[in-house]
Parts: sequence; structure tokens; C-alpha cells
Amino acid sequence: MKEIRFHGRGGQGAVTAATLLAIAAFKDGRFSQAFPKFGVERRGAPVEAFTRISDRFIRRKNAVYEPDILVVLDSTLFDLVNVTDGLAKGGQVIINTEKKPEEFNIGGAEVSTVDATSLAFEILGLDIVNTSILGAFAAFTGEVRKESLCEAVRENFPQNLAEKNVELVERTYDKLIEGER
Amino acid sequence: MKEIRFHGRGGQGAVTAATLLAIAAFKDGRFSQAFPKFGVERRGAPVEAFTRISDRFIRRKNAVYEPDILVVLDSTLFDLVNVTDGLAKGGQVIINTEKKPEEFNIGGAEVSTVDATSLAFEILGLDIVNTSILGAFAAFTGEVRKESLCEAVRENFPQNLAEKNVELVERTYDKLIEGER
Amino acid sequence: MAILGLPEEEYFSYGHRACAGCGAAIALRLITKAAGRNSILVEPTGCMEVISTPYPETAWKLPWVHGAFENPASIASGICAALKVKGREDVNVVAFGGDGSTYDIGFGHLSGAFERGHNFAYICYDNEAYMNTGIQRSGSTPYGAATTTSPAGKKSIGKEVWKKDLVHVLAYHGSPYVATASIGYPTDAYKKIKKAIETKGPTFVNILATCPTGWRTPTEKSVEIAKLAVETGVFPLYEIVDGRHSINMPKDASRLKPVEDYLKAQGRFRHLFKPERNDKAIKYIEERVKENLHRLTQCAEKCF
Amino acid sequence: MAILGLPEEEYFSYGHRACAGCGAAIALRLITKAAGRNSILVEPTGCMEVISTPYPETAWKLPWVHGAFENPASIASGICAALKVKGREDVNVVAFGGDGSTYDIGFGHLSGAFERGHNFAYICYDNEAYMNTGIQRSGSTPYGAATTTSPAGKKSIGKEVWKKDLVHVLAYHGSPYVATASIGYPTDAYKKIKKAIETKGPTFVNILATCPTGWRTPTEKSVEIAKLAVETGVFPLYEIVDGRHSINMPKDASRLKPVEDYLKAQGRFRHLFKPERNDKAIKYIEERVKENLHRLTQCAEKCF
Amino acid sequence: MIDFEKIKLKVNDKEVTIGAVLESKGSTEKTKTGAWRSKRPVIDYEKCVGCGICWSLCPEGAIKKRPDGKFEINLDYCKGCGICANECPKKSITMIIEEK
Amino acid sequence: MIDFEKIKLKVNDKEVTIGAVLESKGSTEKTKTGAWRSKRPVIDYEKCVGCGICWSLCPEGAIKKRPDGKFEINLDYCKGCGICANECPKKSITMIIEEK
Amino acid sequence: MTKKIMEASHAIAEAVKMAKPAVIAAYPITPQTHIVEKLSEFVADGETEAEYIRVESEFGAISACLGASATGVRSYTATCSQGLALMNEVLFIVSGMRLPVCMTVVNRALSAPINIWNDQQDSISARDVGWIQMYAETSQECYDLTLMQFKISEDHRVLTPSMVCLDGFTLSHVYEPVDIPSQKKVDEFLPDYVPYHAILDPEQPLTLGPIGFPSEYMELRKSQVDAIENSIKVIEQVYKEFNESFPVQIKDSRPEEYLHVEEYRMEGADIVLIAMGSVCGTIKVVVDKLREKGEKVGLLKLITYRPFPRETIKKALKGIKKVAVLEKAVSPGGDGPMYCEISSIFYDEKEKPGLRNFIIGLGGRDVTFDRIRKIYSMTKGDKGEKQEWVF
Amino acid sequence: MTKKIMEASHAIAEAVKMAKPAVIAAYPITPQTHIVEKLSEFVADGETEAEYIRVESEFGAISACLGASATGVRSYTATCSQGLALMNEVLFIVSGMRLPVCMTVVNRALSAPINIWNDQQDSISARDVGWIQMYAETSQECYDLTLMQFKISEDHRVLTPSMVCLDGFTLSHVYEPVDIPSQKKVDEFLPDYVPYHAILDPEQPLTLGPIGFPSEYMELRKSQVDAIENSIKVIEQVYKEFNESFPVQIKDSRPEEYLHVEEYRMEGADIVLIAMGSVCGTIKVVVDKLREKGEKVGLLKLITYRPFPRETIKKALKGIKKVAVLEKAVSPGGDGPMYCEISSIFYDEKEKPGLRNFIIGLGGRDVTFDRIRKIYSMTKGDKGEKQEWVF
Ligand SMILES: Cc1ncc(C[n+]2csc(CCOP(=O)(O)OP(=O)(O)O)c2C)c(N)n1
Ligand SMILES: Cc1ncc(C[n+]2csc(CCOP(=O)(O)OP(=O)(O)O)c2C)c(N)n1
Ligand code: SF4
Ligand code: SF4
Ligand code: SF4
Ligand code: SF4
Repeated sequence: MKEIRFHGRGGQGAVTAATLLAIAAFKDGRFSQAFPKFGVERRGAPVEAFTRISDRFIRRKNAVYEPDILVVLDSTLFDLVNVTDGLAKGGQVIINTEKKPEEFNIGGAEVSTVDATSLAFEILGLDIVNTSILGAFAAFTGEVRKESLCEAVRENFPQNLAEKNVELVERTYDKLIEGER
Repeated sequence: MKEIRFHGRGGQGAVTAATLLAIAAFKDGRFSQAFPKFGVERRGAPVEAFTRISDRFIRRKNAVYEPDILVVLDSTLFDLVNVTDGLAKGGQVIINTEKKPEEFNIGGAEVSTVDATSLAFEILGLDIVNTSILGAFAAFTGEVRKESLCEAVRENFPQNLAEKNVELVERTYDKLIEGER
Repeated sequence: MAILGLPEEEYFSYGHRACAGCGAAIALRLITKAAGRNSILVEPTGCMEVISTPYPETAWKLPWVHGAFENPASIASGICAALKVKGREDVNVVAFGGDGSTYDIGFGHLSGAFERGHNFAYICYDNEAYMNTGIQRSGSTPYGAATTTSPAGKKSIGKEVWKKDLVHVLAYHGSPYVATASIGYPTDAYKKIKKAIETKGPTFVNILATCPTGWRTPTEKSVEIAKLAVETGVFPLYEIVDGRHSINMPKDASRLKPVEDYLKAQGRFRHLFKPERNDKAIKYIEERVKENLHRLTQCAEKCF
Repeated sequence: MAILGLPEEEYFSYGHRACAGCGAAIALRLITKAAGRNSILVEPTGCMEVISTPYPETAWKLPWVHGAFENPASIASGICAALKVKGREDVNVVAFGGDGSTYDIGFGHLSGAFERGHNFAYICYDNEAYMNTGIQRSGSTPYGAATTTSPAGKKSIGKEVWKKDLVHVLAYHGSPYVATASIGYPTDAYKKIKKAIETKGPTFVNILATCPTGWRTPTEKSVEIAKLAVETGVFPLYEIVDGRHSINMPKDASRLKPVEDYLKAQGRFRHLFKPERNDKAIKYIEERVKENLHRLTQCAEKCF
Repeated sequence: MIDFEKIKLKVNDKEVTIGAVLESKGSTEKTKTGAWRSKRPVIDYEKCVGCGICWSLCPEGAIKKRPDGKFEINLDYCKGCGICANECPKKSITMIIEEK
Repeated sequence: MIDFEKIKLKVNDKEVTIGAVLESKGSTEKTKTGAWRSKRPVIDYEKCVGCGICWSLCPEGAIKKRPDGKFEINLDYCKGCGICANECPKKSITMIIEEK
Repeated sequence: MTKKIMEASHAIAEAVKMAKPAVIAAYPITPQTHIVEKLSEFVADGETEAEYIRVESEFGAISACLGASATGVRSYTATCSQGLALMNEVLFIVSGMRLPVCMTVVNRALSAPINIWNDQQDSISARDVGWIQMYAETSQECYDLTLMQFKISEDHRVLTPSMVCLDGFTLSHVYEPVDIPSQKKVDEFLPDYVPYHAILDPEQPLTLGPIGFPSEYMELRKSQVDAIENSIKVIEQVYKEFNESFPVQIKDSRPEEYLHVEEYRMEGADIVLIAMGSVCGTIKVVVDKLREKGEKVGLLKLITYRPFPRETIKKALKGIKKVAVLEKAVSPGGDGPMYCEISSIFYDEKEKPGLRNFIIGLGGRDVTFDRIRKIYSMTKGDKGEKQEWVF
Repeated sequence: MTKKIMEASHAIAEAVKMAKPAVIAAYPITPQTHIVEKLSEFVADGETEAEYIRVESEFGAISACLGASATGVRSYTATCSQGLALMNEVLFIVSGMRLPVCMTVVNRALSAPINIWNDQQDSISARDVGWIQMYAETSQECYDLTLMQFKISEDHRVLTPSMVCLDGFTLSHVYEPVDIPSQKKVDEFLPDYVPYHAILDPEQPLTLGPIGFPSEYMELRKSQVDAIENSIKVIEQVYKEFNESFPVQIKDSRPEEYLHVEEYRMEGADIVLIAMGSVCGTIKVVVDKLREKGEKVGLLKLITYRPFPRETIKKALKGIKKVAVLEKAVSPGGDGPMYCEISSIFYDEKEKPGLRNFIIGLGGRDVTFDRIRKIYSMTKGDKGEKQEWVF
């Protein structure tokens, strides 16, 4: 089982990202679970969301303490909260940033970065990065298929936003797979 | 221990009578208890109230089923409810009526009557018989002293009514004791 | 068959356990006549509920439900919704309760039901106190009246604040029909209740109903006193239809009987006269009655 | 020290957890400034309670108590009584809650407290929905607004009934002072709240407070939109002092901005314009806004 | 339709209905509340004009229209409040004390 | 007066107060909500006339009067809503994107 | 000190008056009305300084008490049945805020069907709300426990609201002898309320009723539960102090000594009935009669019910062969509430009594001598089911 | 039949929609909101014929359901915590009137201090109200039990309202796979509600909610208690029918067969943990791990809590050495509610397990693997007090 923790800010869509990931994994024929960190956080405040992916039905309902993969939607969060808290040994970290992975020093973890903000601006004209970073997640971890992600986005976004976001997932994914960056 | 049941109609003062009797008995240095039959009865409907008198503190809190003495404030109640229900063998019945005791046939019980209505009209100018009948109770049963009854009335009636009612108690008592009727 | 404009048929049976001379029982007869056979009745806890359904007996001849003391308007909401889904919106839903339920403990729920706009009529039989529990003050108890929780005493003149103006309060909930009525004028009351029931949306009638036990009045005077309340201006009769007032009583204050006549007739105001006359309180009541009438007349003429 | 007529001192501290651009937080600053140091505050459950007291932190610098969602007015009643007995009637008792508490679940208790006549001020920060639980409709939600329990959909245009007129409803409770205010006009709001607090008896101010999260508006527009509500006549500003109205905004409807400007500025009304324009609903809103203003003006001129 | 036989239950030695449901049949008429009365209304049919005011105001609904258009009192339920007597415009009703 | 030391209890490994009572000291200031911000207001003091409108409207109370009569923003708490910039009559406040 | 004969309701009103609460907020409900009416009279006649808030509902009553108590004054309310159920939400809040509000519950059955008569379903179903509960058998106990409840609730080690429960009508409306001590003695026993942890006062601004996160909520709850658990000792102390200050004046009108339980003729008993409230008086009479016939039977009357005096009960029942738990409440679909609690006390014991559960007196069904005798003989003869309803 | 991944809240909303209630009346409260928001969407989009009453409070919600149910239609509400507490009075009334109202309770802690997170104090403290209660572990169980509750409550032998309880957030806000059957199959399983004893209809005027005198009240209560007791059999039947109509589609997302309890790896177990709700999923994982290490441990998950399935539990625990009762609720001043009830089951047994009580997860305190392991080892090693709070 893989446990994934998303870090974002209230309103940024971290919870949606976690959910979409779970849906996509389910479409892949796997089992998954997604839930937010249950808080009273308002727009702007740091939030967390979780996805678990496994090959069996996931029974546990406790919190995620030792995530295998971290997804950070907003790199300023590093100054705010202990993002890497509990990160499993040999864990992976995916960060939305212009910076290079080398610029982050996260003891032992494998860091990947993606400039999701630029991609989102380019395609959506908006700073909403949650679908882009899911594309990156697929590319970096291989835990979910791009196609399933796209399907999940298509089914769960309002019509007017769905296609753009599908494009964003694909663009991000393709770009990273092709190692263009 | 003596158990006394009062029968009257809502608004007639049967509950007050039972209470006054208990107070008077307490003044006599005895122990007593009084309570109404707990109902939703409205003005005019038949009601019952109870007094227990004893030489020890009365512990029981159950209903009275086999009264030793019945006090009937309104003889029309005989047609309405089973007044003598449960009356203990050798029990006593005191009835407010113009009739003679002989006119009542209550198997085995000792019946006494008093025309409390006339006395009440005479002294209070009103058809409120509860104090008069208490005077009769004292006279017929000797279970309570007239003086204590008067004191109880004095302490528990509004000033403007107290003296007249004391007079009524005394008049009834004296009249019956003197065997005038 | 109608008598005096009222249907002859009775839906509220004798044998009920109300006190002799109960004004609210008169109100119930009028309400049920206005509602008619095709109705569902809802009633909160209170005198009229207690006296009408001593299991296994019931005084009702119409569908009738009682839940709690607070919630007749909410229960009515549920009934309205159910009827809608069943396609039975022809059935009248009529809730009625005492002033304790209506003005106080149930008012939040009544307000909610009016805000939502259900199609039902709510009638308050207003006997101006909690009678079922032994005459305690309610939001509807008039200023100066003695009750068991607002007794007159060395430091108290009885109820210390004015009666809540629930009729206007509900009018301002946007109700298309609110009105006052009195058991002293049964035909008028019947018509108003009927109008309330026939008007679509949440409607309200406040019907003054003497309680001889609580007001400490002779049983035979129940109707006379309910009339007097109107004739003295203490309890004006009016309707507010879609926000427009219309008064159905003399608007001319000089033609009214003295307020004192009304107060003096009732034991609950006795302390205002005995042991000595409380001029201040009596005057205050008189003036405020006049002022209220004045406002009402103004509204009827000029405003809404 | 005062700035723009407002005391400089803050009693509601930063670090609270409200959303950026929260209009209710602005209202709280104004309320606490008007109350001042010698006050006790009461607040029901709601956004402003949740964001201000994350144990072991608190944003308050004044005595403050929260009990439940329904009962700020009742708690305030208890405080008033306690202060009376303690001979500390100089202390201001100020309760404030969102519209959910005030218009709906707590309204029965608010009504009761007004009927009893306690000496306290009740301020509703009116963000027109239950925000704390995620934008559900309340009795104060305006007609046509989409919320999560009155979503726009194939069979729904959002909230289907008009906003409850709580200000008049409370005026008819005999309150000596009720008023409307808007965070768009902080000095006016401050003065009204202060007046409410200083007036003896139960008083009420309803202050419109934009919720960018719930109204789906840009955070920087919170104040602008709260002004627009007034400028378009959707949310008129007025006071009712001892039953007399006075309006403090243009009474001339022709000088108002178009209601549409207000609606269009907010995501919660978007469905009235997209995918296609719902002329009927927009027109209905415009007309009813006009009618309300007309009534209000009439009242101010002629009636009470 | 609710079948009342079906919803009766015997508990202890009492028969009760599920949820205490009752048929709205005005069954309080089983209880003759006339017994509460201490005064009784008597109509003088000489005076009575059959206006029906007494009928409209009786809290018990204990007054019925007769075939002749006048009204009569059902003493089984009349509680003797005296409203009818007080309100009769023709003063045709007298309250007399019940025999004891 | 309540002595806060007295009403503290140690339960498990946490210190809590009886009834969760707190001193009203504005202790939320411990939490620097400025961190939530994604845009930051910058005042152009050339344009600012010190009217105080921004001060009166900031939901955070994060604007303070300076000794020179003009106003400054406490970035520890400013959440970057932009109300001050939007409402400033002199347009002297600009919102700029926070560095990431 | 005056010996008077008075209604239990009035005895309570007297006790409340003499306890000098600053604020009374109550809503009428049968059979509590006589208490609040009496208090209203006291207020109207200036016999007490208390402010009486004539609230619009019981929800308002308990909330107003919350507000008053938070302002640092003694506050009081009374209710029952539907009213107590309506307060439910706020009952939890008052105890969680640790406000020492005091209440009288005049036990009455719950709707539906609506019924104004006595059973104890109302307060028993409020056994989780975190309030102390004590049950009175007599008017004297009503008076005494009412005085004591203020002292207990306000004790700085306790700070927990309390209910004194008495049976509606069956006790509340009964006139019987009561000894009322002098105001001076009462004042000595019960000093003014001094707030310890909470007071709304501009002099020292406090925040009451904040949001408790998962990181602290459980500790806060534990501290509350500890307080009510520990109150068992404080209650004992207060009982003791009361016993010393106010010795029995009217024999049999109360226990010689207040303790969590009253053991009645339990010496050498084989069979013990357990009960609470006024029915204990009736049971005592039956016990006497049975003892006369040589039956080895006693009564264990519970006075303190929350906190549940587990150790005391366990000790009292040591060596008893059979115990019948008489309850005026049920938990539909579960065993009798008190039965469960008593069985839990003995779970780990080797030696334990046979335990039976009898449901009695619901909705005003009178508990007669016969019914008590029947319970005794069923217990003795091991007849019937584990739980029996005695109609 | 569709397998979908969805929030438990939405699974419930789906089930409610497919059960076709005529009237929904609900008031928002975290964490129940997602259910009612979803239902609002269905209504707004015409996906259900139901009337949704946007009441002004939970008291209004349950009262409106009462009214609707009395009019002879299926009615539904959802709430929790403060909302459930506010309904308290009417909960008793609905069950006393025998109206089959169905409710979802999204378990949340009670104030004070206010806390929106999960524990089960709210519904546990409503265990006396005469409603059936069932607890769900997974989203699938939420869906399934919601369908079943209508069938159970409306059964003519039962006519008792019911609550399906699920843990707030911990389950309600979790997306996980759920199988949703076709409307056709649902309709077959759950026919329309046919009133049996109560309907407000001018065609046959009935009186509902009369006053019950002492002469009948107790019998009326008994008939109600009997109905909920007897429902144990009806629930079994409905479980069985459900098992047959809807076989498991997603392995492990629900028990292979619905029964009052789910026995998890109890074969040969020495020690058994008892719990309800979502925590059972976490416990199962720990049990698996412990079993791997050779520990003889199992889990007894309660699904039906009211009526309390005494016989089933007794049978399931036969021969078990030690039992740990894990509860997300307390009764301050008394033992754990479930602990008491289980101890009462075994009172008369010779052979009975050692019984321990652990209070867990109050106010959203996460129940971690470590905490469960700790409970296991304390139970095994007989360490700590009879009742332990696991912080
Ligand atoms: C929650 C609750 N509180 C109190 C009561 C007690 N109670 C029953 S009826 C009643 C008074 C009813 O007064 P009102 O509504 O004016 O009707 P009336 O009795 O005057 O007809 C009261 C206080 C109750 N049944 N439920
Ligand atoms: C009895 C009860 N029902 C529901 C809730 C859940 N609840 C808490 S705050 C809230 C909405 C608050 O709305 P409002 O009063 O408008 O304040 P806002 O959040 O908008 O500031 C709700 C529904 C509750 N706490 N208590
Ligand atoms: S949701 Fe609205 S009211 Fe609540 S804190 Fe955010 S902006 Fe303010
Ligand atoms: S006396 Fe009263 S009850 Fe009898 S008939 Fe006349 S009005 Fe009716
Ligand atoms: S009111 Fe008089 S005149 Fe009229 S019908 Fe009755 S008895 Fe006859
Ligand atoms: S941007 Fe918003 S929070 Fe920041 S100072 Fe300006 S008004 Fe205050």
C-alpha cells in the first residue's frame, strides 16, 4: 500500500487532488481511499489531504502518519508547516515550484519538482494547480495511469472546466515523461 | 394509622380540606400526610384527596386504597363515582347533605351527615364547604382537635377569609358535638 | 346546514374535559367548523389537547395529531410536504395552539414555517397564559395581569411587560393573511379562520378566548368578557391582507367603553383596584391601549 | 484615540482564523469598538466563534462566552439578570451572531428575550447563509441565491422565498431601537451599534457582512459589494427608534444603482445570468426591492 | 385504511393500540360530563326565538337545533357554565341549581 | 479574580484549564496568519493621505496608525485580501504577488 | 428551626430561597409548577433578592442559568420530563463548561403518549450529561439535598452542575412534616458562591466556551469526568458536614446520617431490594411487614446516583444472596439502566448476589404494597424472567 | 450495479434517494452536511420526487418528519451531536408514536468545549430514546444499512424509527469503493411504505398522540419496548434478505453476511476486542498483524446496537478468555455504557470472559495502530485499571 499526503492551502484544491487520485487508481483496477485532514481551516490556511492506494480493499480508517509520497502544491508551505513530517524512509516528494529538485534538501527523500503554476497559467489562465500536479504525480511515481486520471477529471469537473484540465494533466505528464524540463 | 379520603368536585376545596386536616393533626403533635389524587381534572369534575394520620412519621407514598374514613363534600358524587370503593371494614363516612345518615345505605359503615352547605351559606354567604366539613370531621371522629383545625385555617387562609372560616369550623363542630341537629 | 353562518356539523365532540365556560373550547368549535371535513388538525400540548384526548377517548372527529408543546408548526410543515408529494394539496392543514405554545416555546418553529411559506393556517386560541399547567404568564399575558409566575405582590404588579404583538410580527413574516378575532364574535371569527384556511400560504388568526379559571371570571361571563375586550379597545379586531390593514371595530376611540370595565371584570386584575387603586398602572394601560389603536388606525388608513 | 470616528483600540485580535476578506470580521471589529472595555460579549456557534477561539488561543480581549448555536439571547438574559443582582448594570451586554443563529435556530429565544425586555444589544452579522458549515441557506438568504442546500438546478432557482424581514419583526417586539447597517459604511454602522448598546432595553442591529467564500466574490470586493447592496436598494439602511422609522439612504428610487449590478457581482447569483438570463427572476427581485423601499419610505413619512 | 382490530395489543390485562392511536370518532361522548354541573339551564320556549346564539357559544356543543327551529340542551354534556343564559338576547334561559 | 495557575490541570501529557477557560488576551496573535497570504499590500506613502479608511476596513485589524499619521501594514497578520487596496480612495495600495 | 408540614415542592422552594441564588430561570411544567410558583411569590413579595427570569422555554431556562453562572453568581432552575429533554443539549454544555448550576427535577414520564405522572425516565435518560444526580425519598430530603447540592456543585474540586430529583406528585405534591433550619445556620453551612475558574467580568476578561480541537478535547473531557468521579468524596464530606450541622429533628423523615446510600434493615438480610426516590418509603413499610413475618429482607436506597457510588454499593451488598433492582425507567432494546450499572460493579467479583430487574411505576402506575411483595416473592422464589415489568 | 469510489456521505445520499422518501427534513451540521447537500442537489435537479424541507433547526427537522410520517409517507432526516441532542425530546415522541422515521447520525462529539470531530457520545447518549441503532464501518455498509433501515423500521412488526450511525469525517468524508445496485433491485427489496397503524387522512380520521393515563401508559410503553425487542428477529430477517439480494461485490467492503455482529478472526481467539464503527477497519489491520505474530486475537464488531443483540454477543464470546470493550463514549460518573451492557449479559453466567473497558477516540482523537496494540497488550497483560482512557 502507498500512502500519499497532499499539502496545499485552503481553496487550492488539495482535497480534490487527493480524491481524483483515488478515483483514478480505482479506475486502474486498484483499491484506494481519499480523505482530507479534518479541520476548520479557512481559505488560505495550510491544509492536508490523503490518498491511499493498494491492491486490496483498504480497511484502515486511521490517519496517515508515515506517507510514502508527499505532494506539495505550494512551496511556500515549507516555511509554514513541517511538510516532511513522518515521511517514510526512501519516500518521494513532488513539489510545485520553479526550482530544481537539488535546491531542496530533504534528508534521504527523492525530490521531484514541476512548475505546475506556469503550466496552469498557460492552459487554464488561472493559478489552480491541482490537476497539473496530478499529471506530475503520474509521471514521477507511475502509481496511476494518465488515462485514468484524465477520465477522473472529465467525470468530476464541471463541463466547462473539464477539457482544459484534462489537457493540463496530459501536458504536464507528457512534458515530464519526455523529460523536457 | 388512619387513612382518610375526601371526595369533592374540582374547585370545591377537597384538596385544601385534606391538607388542612394534615396540618391540624400535625399541630396535635401527631404525624400526617396529605396529597391529592393526581389527575388532569378541571373545575367541576370529581376529585379526590387524601390524608393519613399516624403516631409515627408516615413513610409510605403509595395511594390510599382502603380508607378508614370517607369525607364526601357533595352528595351528588354518589351517582357519579364509586365513592365507597375500598372503604375499610368498620369504616366511617361523613357526608355533606341535608339528609339523615339513615337515608344512606353503606354496607357496614358508620355514616354521619352534616348540612355543611347551609352552614357555609349562613356564615360565609358562599357554598364553600371544606372548612365546615372539617369541623364535622373533628366532631365525628375525634381524630383531630378543633383548636388545631382553627389554627390551621387561620394560618393558611388569606386574612379576609380566615376568621369567617374559623367561625365556620367552630360552629359546625360545636353544633355537632352538642348534638343539636 | 348553517346557523348564524356557522355550519351545524360538529367535529369537536362533547364529553371533552374542559372546564365549564371554557372560551378556548368555543374557539375549537369554530376552528373545526371553519376547517371542515377535508382537514388535518395539529395541536401542541396545552389545555385543549389534554382535555380532548384522554386515551382511549378522543373528542375529535377529524384527523388530529399532537407531538409536543413546541412543534405544531413544524409538524404541520411535514404534513404539508407529505400532502404535496401525495398530490393531496386539497386537504386543509390547520394547526392551533394556546398562546404559550404560539407566542413562546413554539414561536421559533412557527416563524420558521412562515419563512418557508408552507400552505397552512395557524390559529392561536389566546387565553393569555399557560393554563394547562396552572396559569403561568406567557408572552401574551397582558400587562398587569396576575398569574402564578407573575403574581401580584409587595414588589410586583403582575406581568411587568406588554403583551407581545404577534399578529404584526407574523404579518412582517410576509404572511398573506393575519387577523385577530374573539370568541365574543363567533361569526366574525369563523369567517376569518375560514379565510385564513382558504388563503394560500402561511396564515394566522389570533382568537381571544376567555379562560374563566385563569382570568378568575364567572363561567357565564366568558363571552361577555371576550366582547368587552373588543369594545374597550384592549383587543382590537382587524385583518392584514397582503400587508394591508383593515379594522373591523369602531375606530373612533371616543365610542369605546372604558378600559377599566374590562379590567374590573376579572380577578387577574383585582390587585389593580384592591386593596387600593393603582392609578398609575391603570392609566398606563389605558394610554397604551389608546396609542395602539391610534397606530392601528393610522396603518389602516395610510400605510400597510 | 479615534480614527474616522472609530476608537483606535482593538478588542478583537489579529491572528484569528477567518478567511481573507471576511466581512463578518470587519463587523466584529466594529461591534467590539462600539461596546468598549466595559462589556460582556455573547456569541453563538458560527464562523466567527470558530475562527476566534481555537483553544488554547483566543482572539478576544473582552469577556466573551459561547454556549450553543441557539442560545446567545438566553445566555445574555442570564448575564443581564446576574449583573442586575450584582449591581453592575453599567456593564454592556452585547450578543452577536450570524444570521443562521439569529433568523432561524436562535430566533425563538431572541424573541423571548425581547419580549421580556432585558437590557442588551443584539447584533446580527448578516452574511446571509450558514457559512461555518459550508454555505447553507438561512432565513436571511436572499431570494434566488444559490447555497449548498438551495442549489440552483434544473428544478430550482436557488432560494425560493424572500429574505425574512427580521428588523421589522423585532421592531414589532416593541424594541426601542432597531437598525440596519452595512460593513460598507463602517462609521454609520459603528454609530448605530453604539446607539443600540446605549439605548436601554433590548435593541437590534442587522449588519450586512459580505462572505467572499459563500457569496463567491473576490476577497478584495467585500466592502465594495456591501456598499453596492445599499446603493442598489437591496439592503436599505434605516433605523426604527421607538417605532419611528428614519431612512439614511437615498429615498428616491431613481437615484439608486441597478439591482443587477449587485447580483452580477456575485457567484451565488450567477445562475440567474448563465447559461441564460432568467429575466423573470431578475425582474421579480427588482420589483420587490422597489416595493420594499416604497413601503419603507411610506413608513418613514407617515406611519411608524 | 387502518384496521383497528389489527392494531390492538393485549399487554398485561389491558388492551392498547399501537402508538396509542385512536379513531377520531368523538368517543369522549362516552363520558357524560353533564355530571359536573351544579346549575342547569332551562329554556323558556315562550321567549326563545330560535336565533341560535346559545348554540353558537356553548363550549360543549351541548345545544342542538330542534325540528321546530328552537334549541334544546343536551343535559348529558351541559356543564352548566351559564354562557347560554347570559348571552341569550331574549333572556329565555334560566340557570337553576341542580338538585342534590 | 481567577488565578490561571490554579485552574490548570495536567491530563495525559497535556495541560488543560478547568472548563477550557482562557484569558481574553488576544492570544491568537501567536499564530501569524500572514503566512496564508498569496498577495501582499504595499503602500505608496507618496499617495497616502492618512485618511484611515484602510484601517477601518481591514478584517484582520492588521493596519496600524504610524506616528506620522499615515498607516502601515502588519504583515505578520495581513492575509492579503486586498480590501485596503480596493477601498483606498487615493489608490495608494498595490497588491503584489508574494515571492514563493 | 421550624417544624412544619408542607408540600415537598414548597420545601424545595424554601431551600432555594434560603440558598440565596442570584438568578432563577425556569419554565413551568407539571408537576414542577408548585416550586416555581412559590419562588415567584417570594420574588413578588420581596422575600428574596433573586432575579426570576420567566423564560420562553426550558432551553432558554438552562441557557439563562449558564449565562448567570458564567457571570459568577449562583443560579437555579427546575424542570422535568419534556422540559429536561428539551434542555438536553445545554446540559452537556453546562457540565463541560464546569458551571455549578443547580436544578430540581420533579421526575415525570416522557411522551409519547404524553403523561404528566411519575417515573424516572427523564433524569435517568440524562445520566450521561455529566451532572451530579441525587434522589430524594421525603420532603425533608428534598430540602436537605437542595441545600447540599449548591455546596457540592460549587466546591472548587467539583465545579459540576447537579440535579436533585424527586418523584412528581407522589412526592412533590405530598404534604408532610419538614424541619426548616434557621437562615443563620443555613448561611453558615452554605457560604456565597465564589467563582473559581470562570467569571464574565470586564475586570479580568475571560473567554468561556472555546472550540476544543482533537489535540485537547479528550483531555478536557477526562478532566471533567475525573471531577465528577472525585466528587464522590466531596459529596461524602458535605453529607458529613450536613449531618453534623443539622441533626435529625423529625425521626424517619430522613436517614440518621446522609450517605450515598441508605441501608434499611439490611442486617442479616438475604434479599435486598434496590430503589431510588419516594418508593423507598413504601418499600420500607413492606420490609417492616416482611421482617415481622421473619423474612430476611432489606432495602438499599440510592441517594447519590451520579457519580454512581460503586464501592459503597458493593460493600453494602456484600454477602447478600439476592438483589432485586427496582427501576422506574427503561432503555428500550437494552437492559434496565441501573441493573446494567450494578451488574458492572460485580463483574469481576467471585462472590456476588443473584441479580434481578423489575420495572415499576412507569407513567404514574402506583407502586403498591402488593406489587412490592410480589417482587420480593419472585426474587425469593427465582420466578419469572431476568427482567420483569410489574404492572 | 455500479462500483464507484465515493464519499460515505454520498453513498448515504444515494441510498436515501433510491429509497424514495417523500419528505426529507434536515438541518445542516458538520460533518453531516455532505449528505444533505447532495440530497439538495438531487432535489434541485429533479432526480428525486422528495420534498426537502429546509427547517429552521433540528427540532424542526425531526418534528417535520413526525408530521410527514404520520401522514403516511416515508420520511428521512440526518444530523449529529448538538443537533441530535436538540432533537432529544422528539426522538422519544416519534418512537412512542411508533412512526418509522429514518435518520442518519454522522457521529460527532458533544460540546462543551465545542468540537466537530468524531466520537459516538451523541448517539450512545440517545440509547434510551427507543430507536433502533446500527453502526457502519465502511461506505458500503453505510449504503446497505441505510436501505435496510427503512425496511426494518417500516415492518409492521417493528414500526420503530431507526438511526444508522457512521463516524464523522473518519468515515463520512472518506472516499472509498462502493457498489451501488440498480434502482430496480432496490425497489424489489424495498417496496413503498404502507401505513399500518397511523395515517392522517380525512378518509379515516384518526387521533394520534393522545394523553396516556397511569391506567394505560405502562402497557403502551411495554408494547413499544416489546416491539423493539422483537425487532431483533426482524432485523435478522432483513439482513438475510439483503445478503441474498445483494451479494458482496467488493470484497472486504462489508461482511460477507450481515448479522448483528461481525466476527473477525475470532477462531480460536483468547482475546477479543469489541468495537463499533469505522475504527473496526483499523482494528482489523492490527488484528491481522498480531495474528501474524501468533497472537490469538479477534474483533467482535457490533452492527446492531439497539436492540442490543445480547444472545448473539453471548454466543460469540463463548470461551473467550479476555474481552476489551472499546468505546467512543462515556457516562460521566458511571462505567462505560457498552461495558455495562456487556457485563449485564454475562451476569448470570458461570463462564465468562475477563472484561476491560477502554475509552478511545473522543473528540476526534485518532485511534492509531499503536493505541490499538496498547489496548491489546494491556488486556493481555492485565495491566491498568478496569477502565482506561487511551489518549
Ligand atoms: C417542553 C415542554 N415544556 C413545558 C411543558 C408543560 N406545559 C404543557 S402545556 C403548557 C402550557 C400551555 O399553555 P398554552 O400554550 O397557553 O395553552 P393553554 O394551556 O393555555 O391552553 C405547559 C407549560 C411541556 N409539555 N413541554
Ligand atoms: C443545534 C445545532 N445545529 C447545527 C449546528 C451546526 N452549525 C454550527 S454553526 C452553523 C451555521 C452558522 O450560521 P450563521 O449563524 O449564519 O453564522 P456564520 O457561520 O454564517 O457566521 C451551523 C449550522 C450546531 N452547532 N448546533
Ligand atoms: S466563510 Fe465567510 S463568514 Fe466564514 S470566515 Fe470565511 S469569509 Fe468569514
Ligand atoms: S350552560 Fe354552558 S354548557 Fe350548558 S348548555 Fe349552556 S352554554 Fe352549554
Ligand atoms: S340564544 Fe336564546 S333565543 Fe336564541 S336560540 Fe338560544 S335560547 Fe333561543
Ligand atoms: S490586504 Fe486585507 S488583510 Fe491585508 S492589510 Fe489589507 S485589508 Fe488587511
